[in-house]
Amino acid sequence: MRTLKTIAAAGALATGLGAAAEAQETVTIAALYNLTGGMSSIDAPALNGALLHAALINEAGGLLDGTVMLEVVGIDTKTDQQETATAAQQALSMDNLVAGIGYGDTTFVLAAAPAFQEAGIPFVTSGATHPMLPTWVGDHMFMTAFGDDDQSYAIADYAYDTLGLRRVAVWTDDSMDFTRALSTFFRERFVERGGELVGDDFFMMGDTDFSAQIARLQAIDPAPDGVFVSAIPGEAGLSVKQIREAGITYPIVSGDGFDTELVSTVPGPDLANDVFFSSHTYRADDRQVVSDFVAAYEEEYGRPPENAFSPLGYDAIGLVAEAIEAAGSTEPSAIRDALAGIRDYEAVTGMISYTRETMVPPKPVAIIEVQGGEFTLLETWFPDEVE
Amino acid sequence: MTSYLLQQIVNGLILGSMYALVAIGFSMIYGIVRLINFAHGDIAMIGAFTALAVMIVAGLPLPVVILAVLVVGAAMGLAIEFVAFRPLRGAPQVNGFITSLAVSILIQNVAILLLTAEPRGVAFPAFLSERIPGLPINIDLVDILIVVLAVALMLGLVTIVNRTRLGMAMRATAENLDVARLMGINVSRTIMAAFAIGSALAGIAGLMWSARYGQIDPIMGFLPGLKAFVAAVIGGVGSIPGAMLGGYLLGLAEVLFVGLLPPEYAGYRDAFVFGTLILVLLVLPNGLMGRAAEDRA
Amino acid sequence: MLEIGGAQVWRGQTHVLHGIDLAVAEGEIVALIGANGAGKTTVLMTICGLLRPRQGAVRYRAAGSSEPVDLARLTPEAIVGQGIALCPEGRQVFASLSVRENLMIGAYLRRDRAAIAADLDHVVSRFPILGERARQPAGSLSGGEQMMLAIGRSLMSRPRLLLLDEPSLGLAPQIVEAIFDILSDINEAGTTMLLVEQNASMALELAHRAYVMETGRVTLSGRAQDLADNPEIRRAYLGAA
Amino acid sequence: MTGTTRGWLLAAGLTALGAAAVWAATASLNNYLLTLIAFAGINVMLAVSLSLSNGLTGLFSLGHPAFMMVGGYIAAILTFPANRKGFMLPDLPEWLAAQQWPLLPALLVGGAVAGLAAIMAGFPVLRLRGHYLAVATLGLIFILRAVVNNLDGYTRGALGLSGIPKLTDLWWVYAWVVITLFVCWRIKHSSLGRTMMAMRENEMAAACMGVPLARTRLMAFAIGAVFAGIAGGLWAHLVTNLTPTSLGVFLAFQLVVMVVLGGQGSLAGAALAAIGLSAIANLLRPVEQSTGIYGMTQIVVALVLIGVLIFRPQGLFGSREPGVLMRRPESSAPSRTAASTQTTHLEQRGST
Repeated sequence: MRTLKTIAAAGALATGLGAAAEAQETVTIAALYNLTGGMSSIDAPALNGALLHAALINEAGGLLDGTVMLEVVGIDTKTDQQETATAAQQALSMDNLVAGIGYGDTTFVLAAAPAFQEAGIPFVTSGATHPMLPTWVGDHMFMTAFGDDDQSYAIADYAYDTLGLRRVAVWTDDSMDFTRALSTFFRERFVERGGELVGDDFFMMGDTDFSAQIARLQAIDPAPDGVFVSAIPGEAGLSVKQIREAGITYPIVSGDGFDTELVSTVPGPDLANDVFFSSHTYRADDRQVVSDFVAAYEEEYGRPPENAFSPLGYDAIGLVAEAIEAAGSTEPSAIRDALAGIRDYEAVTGMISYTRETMVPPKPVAIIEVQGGEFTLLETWFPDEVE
Repeated sequence: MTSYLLQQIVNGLILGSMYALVAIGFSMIYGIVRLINFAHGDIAMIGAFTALAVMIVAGLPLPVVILAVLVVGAAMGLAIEFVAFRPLRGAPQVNGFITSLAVSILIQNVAILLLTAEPRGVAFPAFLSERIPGLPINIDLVDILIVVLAVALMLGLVTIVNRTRLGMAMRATAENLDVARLMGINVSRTIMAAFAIGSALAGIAGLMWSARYGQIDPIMGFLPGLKAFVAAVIGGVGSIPGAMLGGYLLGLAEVLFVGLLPPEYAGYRDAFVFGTLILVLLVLPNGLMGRAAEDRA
Repeated sequence: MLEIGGAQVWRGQTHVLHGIDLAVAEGEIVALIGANGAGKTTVLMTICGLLRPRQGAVRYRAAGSSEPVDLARLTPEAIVGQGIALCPEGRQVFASLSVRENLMIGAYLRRDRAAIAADLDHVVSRFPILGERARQPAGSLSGGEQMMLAIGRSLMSRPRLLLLDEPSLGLAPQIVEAIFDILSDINEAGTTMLLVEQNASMALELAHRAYVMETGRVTLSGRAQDLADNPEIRRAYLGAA
Repeated sequence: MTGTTRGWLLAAGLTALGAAAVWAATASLNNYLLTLIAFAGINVMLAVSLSLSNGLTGLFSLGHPAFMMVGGYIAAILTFPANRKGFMLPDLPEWLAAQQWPLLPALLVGGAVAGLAAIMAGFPVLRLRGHYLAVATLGLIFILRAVVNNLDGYTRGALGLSGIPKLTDLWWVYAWVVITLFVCWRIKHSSLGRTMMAMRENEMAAACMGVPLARTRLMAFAIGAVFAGIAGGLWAHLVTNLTPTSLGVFLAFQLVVMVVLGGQGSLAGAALAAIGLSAIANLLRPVEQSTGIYGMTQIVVALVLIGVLIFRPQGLFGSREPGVLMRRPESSAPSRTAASTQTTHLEQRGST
């Protein structure tokens, strides 16, 4: 954290010194995240990723041939929607604001992004994945991640085709929109492919005890081939641990909520087996951008990225920077247009192009396997070509 | 179906053991100073992180871990009592309630600053998760240890409260603080003892939590704390046996609601739990084992 | 042994004692009589340290010491340690504790096990019913039995000065007789007493000296016998025509 | 007579002054500050209305967010654009789906339904006392959350209602703050208010004097809930997004904090505490952002709270209202007595 501050200060200093030589400006990107409260384990890593990327860009000389420096202002909205609405207005009152980024959860994006839309400032959500977001909010709303439909389809296809699962039970965190949407799309695709759903079960965010669901899972006769667990990182490791401890050995499949070390550390290497999930293409990926990102993150924070939300935060800044370069301007409207025109931006979490009518980027989806606590990239799934 | 039911009941008892340990502290402290200490759940969190530090980082064996958690929990309880609640004695009750909320927010946010909000996996020795062989249902060694340790601690507490001079002083103080002082009882010391014992038990509950679920984070104490408070109220706030009973009932109710309701209604679990709670209170307005309410908050 | 000088005491916002002067000598039974709300209980609470005078002093000479201590500076528990015990109004036994525990808690500050056991036997021999009911919760005793328990409990601290607040309140006349007889015995065994009573005739019969309080002030004092003969007292407190 | 006239003049003067301030604010301040002020105003409404039950009547309710949720969802469903209602909320009955109301009637209906909900919930729940009541009202939040979360077709479930028209502005908030303050003030200084305070001081004595306990309790609870419902409606049309977790336990705690900090039963105190707390939190915001120490705001607010309660245990104003606002010394006398008896009553069984 300290280094980041220094870099930011150095950037600001460079701005001040350079002002005499040529017109150099520092533009502000507001980063709205729940840094305290219930959502903080998802959002805090995303802000870390964002701050890191801005610092790296400034360190490398800024944007538009060194005339533009980035300043990312993180705003804590305390897992509280009133704070979110206030923070959005605070962000919009900032000088030199060019864009907003933020949030790993749709419901908070929906409390903040409409204000940006109204003010004509682009808002890039780093982690929210509801495929209707840009439709609901408007033309200033951009997504860094893929849509829940894509990631659910990817893992459903993999479960059906490669794992050969035919009868699957579905567990859903009933308290979150993200997890409910993920399950809905999974069910849809899995049945469409010819699979059978043999049980639906639910839990709530914050639950730690899945014994009742496990007992019900064990009571399904004949036993399913696998279980789809739609959870966020907080419950991912817990559910795997308890399912495996109960002696259930068939595959556990999920989406990017499982993209966390907790899936390995909570059950421990003996139990963290046969877990398959779809996620952003960065984990266990050997592309250069990925290894650079992971190395920089470890150097900065002294630990590997906590979960998929940190590279997504990193990429959200990347998208804004790319748009500034493409627009050749720091005008928010120009940046918005440039964002909409982004094609094949190589982000840490995969190629991003806004080609769909829904403005959900058709990103490749990584299928990751966990065996003995180790994460391996199995294959990369590409969404159906549209348009 | 019977083994299914049995499994649910066992699971409820394990969860209930942890609720009960936290609830006891609520009731002990309430019984003596008429204070609902909302920071109590956060002491469980501190217990869990103490376990992590002592066991994983320092690599010490389990008995040392348990001892360390007891000591740190008690010390936290004393510190909170000294800094936040002692200056408030004699003030309206609701002030204590608010102060304890403030302390809870303080602890959580300091913990987030120091430890980050990210949950951590805690790897306890693998033998703890060994399944007990030869049973029709699934029970791990750690589950047995949790229940046994919880019951042992509760028996120990009951012995302290019923058989020792300190326990007698605590009961007398809880019943009538002024007359207790007239007997020469040092009420301050009695209150400190209640905070220390209650907090040590909450710390152990946090340790158990991390041993069973293997994952801890700085705000993990809030929800179990809230539920343990509910458990203490069901039992009759102020009554130690009531808190134990309430803890087990709540643990069972939670697991059984999820286990016996059709999955479609699982989302209504909290509604059912709280609905039942309200019903229980309507029939027994002072909880299962509470005395007539003497105070208003 | 006890001397209160010019004590001004407030309870919350209310000024209750407007400068009280009162003394109790070693070996005496002193009665404090007066109507409801005259401030009698407040005097006892001030002695015990539950209330503190805003002005004035509460001096007490402990056993074997020549220097008096100011009780207003001590905590209630320290005052108990000085050898003062209060048997509170309405008995206030610990209802959920057993009879034996109630007695034992009276000896809370004492460490001399053998002597405590001896005193316990002594109290039980004085109140045999407490021995019979030793294991019962105190809340299950009758009013008279609870009064005996409360007196027994305060004796367990081996007080030199025993403060009694309305020991006759709510009890049947025969029981009051019995209790007052026992109080007289206890006094003869060497315990000084300050007795607050509404039942002025009983109190004046038992006491050596007495004070009469009205609205927070001492209005009369003297030998109990003289007061009992005082026509004004007779009319106001003894129900004589 | 003159006293009353003076009071009315003072009230009218203050209202006009406030209106001038609102006008000046809307003309000169940016949206951020306007939003802050609007939220502070909503919190004032909530704290003042909660002090009817928690402060004046001595009921310990944590249920305000539940009634906000009721009012907020009802109002939002009523104002929601009819053309989007059909596919977003498919289970709504035809006649309801076709409606698209302006804000005022929607707020009123929301408040009324919240009041009804409070009466229905209050019948059983208000028989409880102290912490038992606190837990039961806390339960109302969880019960309602579960219901809203699962009635997808009416509420859009966990996703929440988004795209609620942004109809709330500072004028709306100001008008409702004035109404709330006026109504609660009148209640406090009416026979109903005196009845409430009598109950708080000594329930049995109040019952002996013929106070209908159950009805008074229910009144305090329900009137508070009506304003909570309206405040919920204003909230929803300010944030433009309402989810089952938007209004929760933490808010309930915050509101109780405001009431206690203001002084139990002091309306002005509750209002000032509401404003003060938001002010502190938002003044610290830039510091937090420039240092990167997130969580500092909460830590500082918690410390301030502990400090205030230690050094001013009776809250900012006790049960009284600030002297300027009282019409005459005589008329303030009853409430002063109430304040003093309250201290004695609430005194914990003394330990020093």
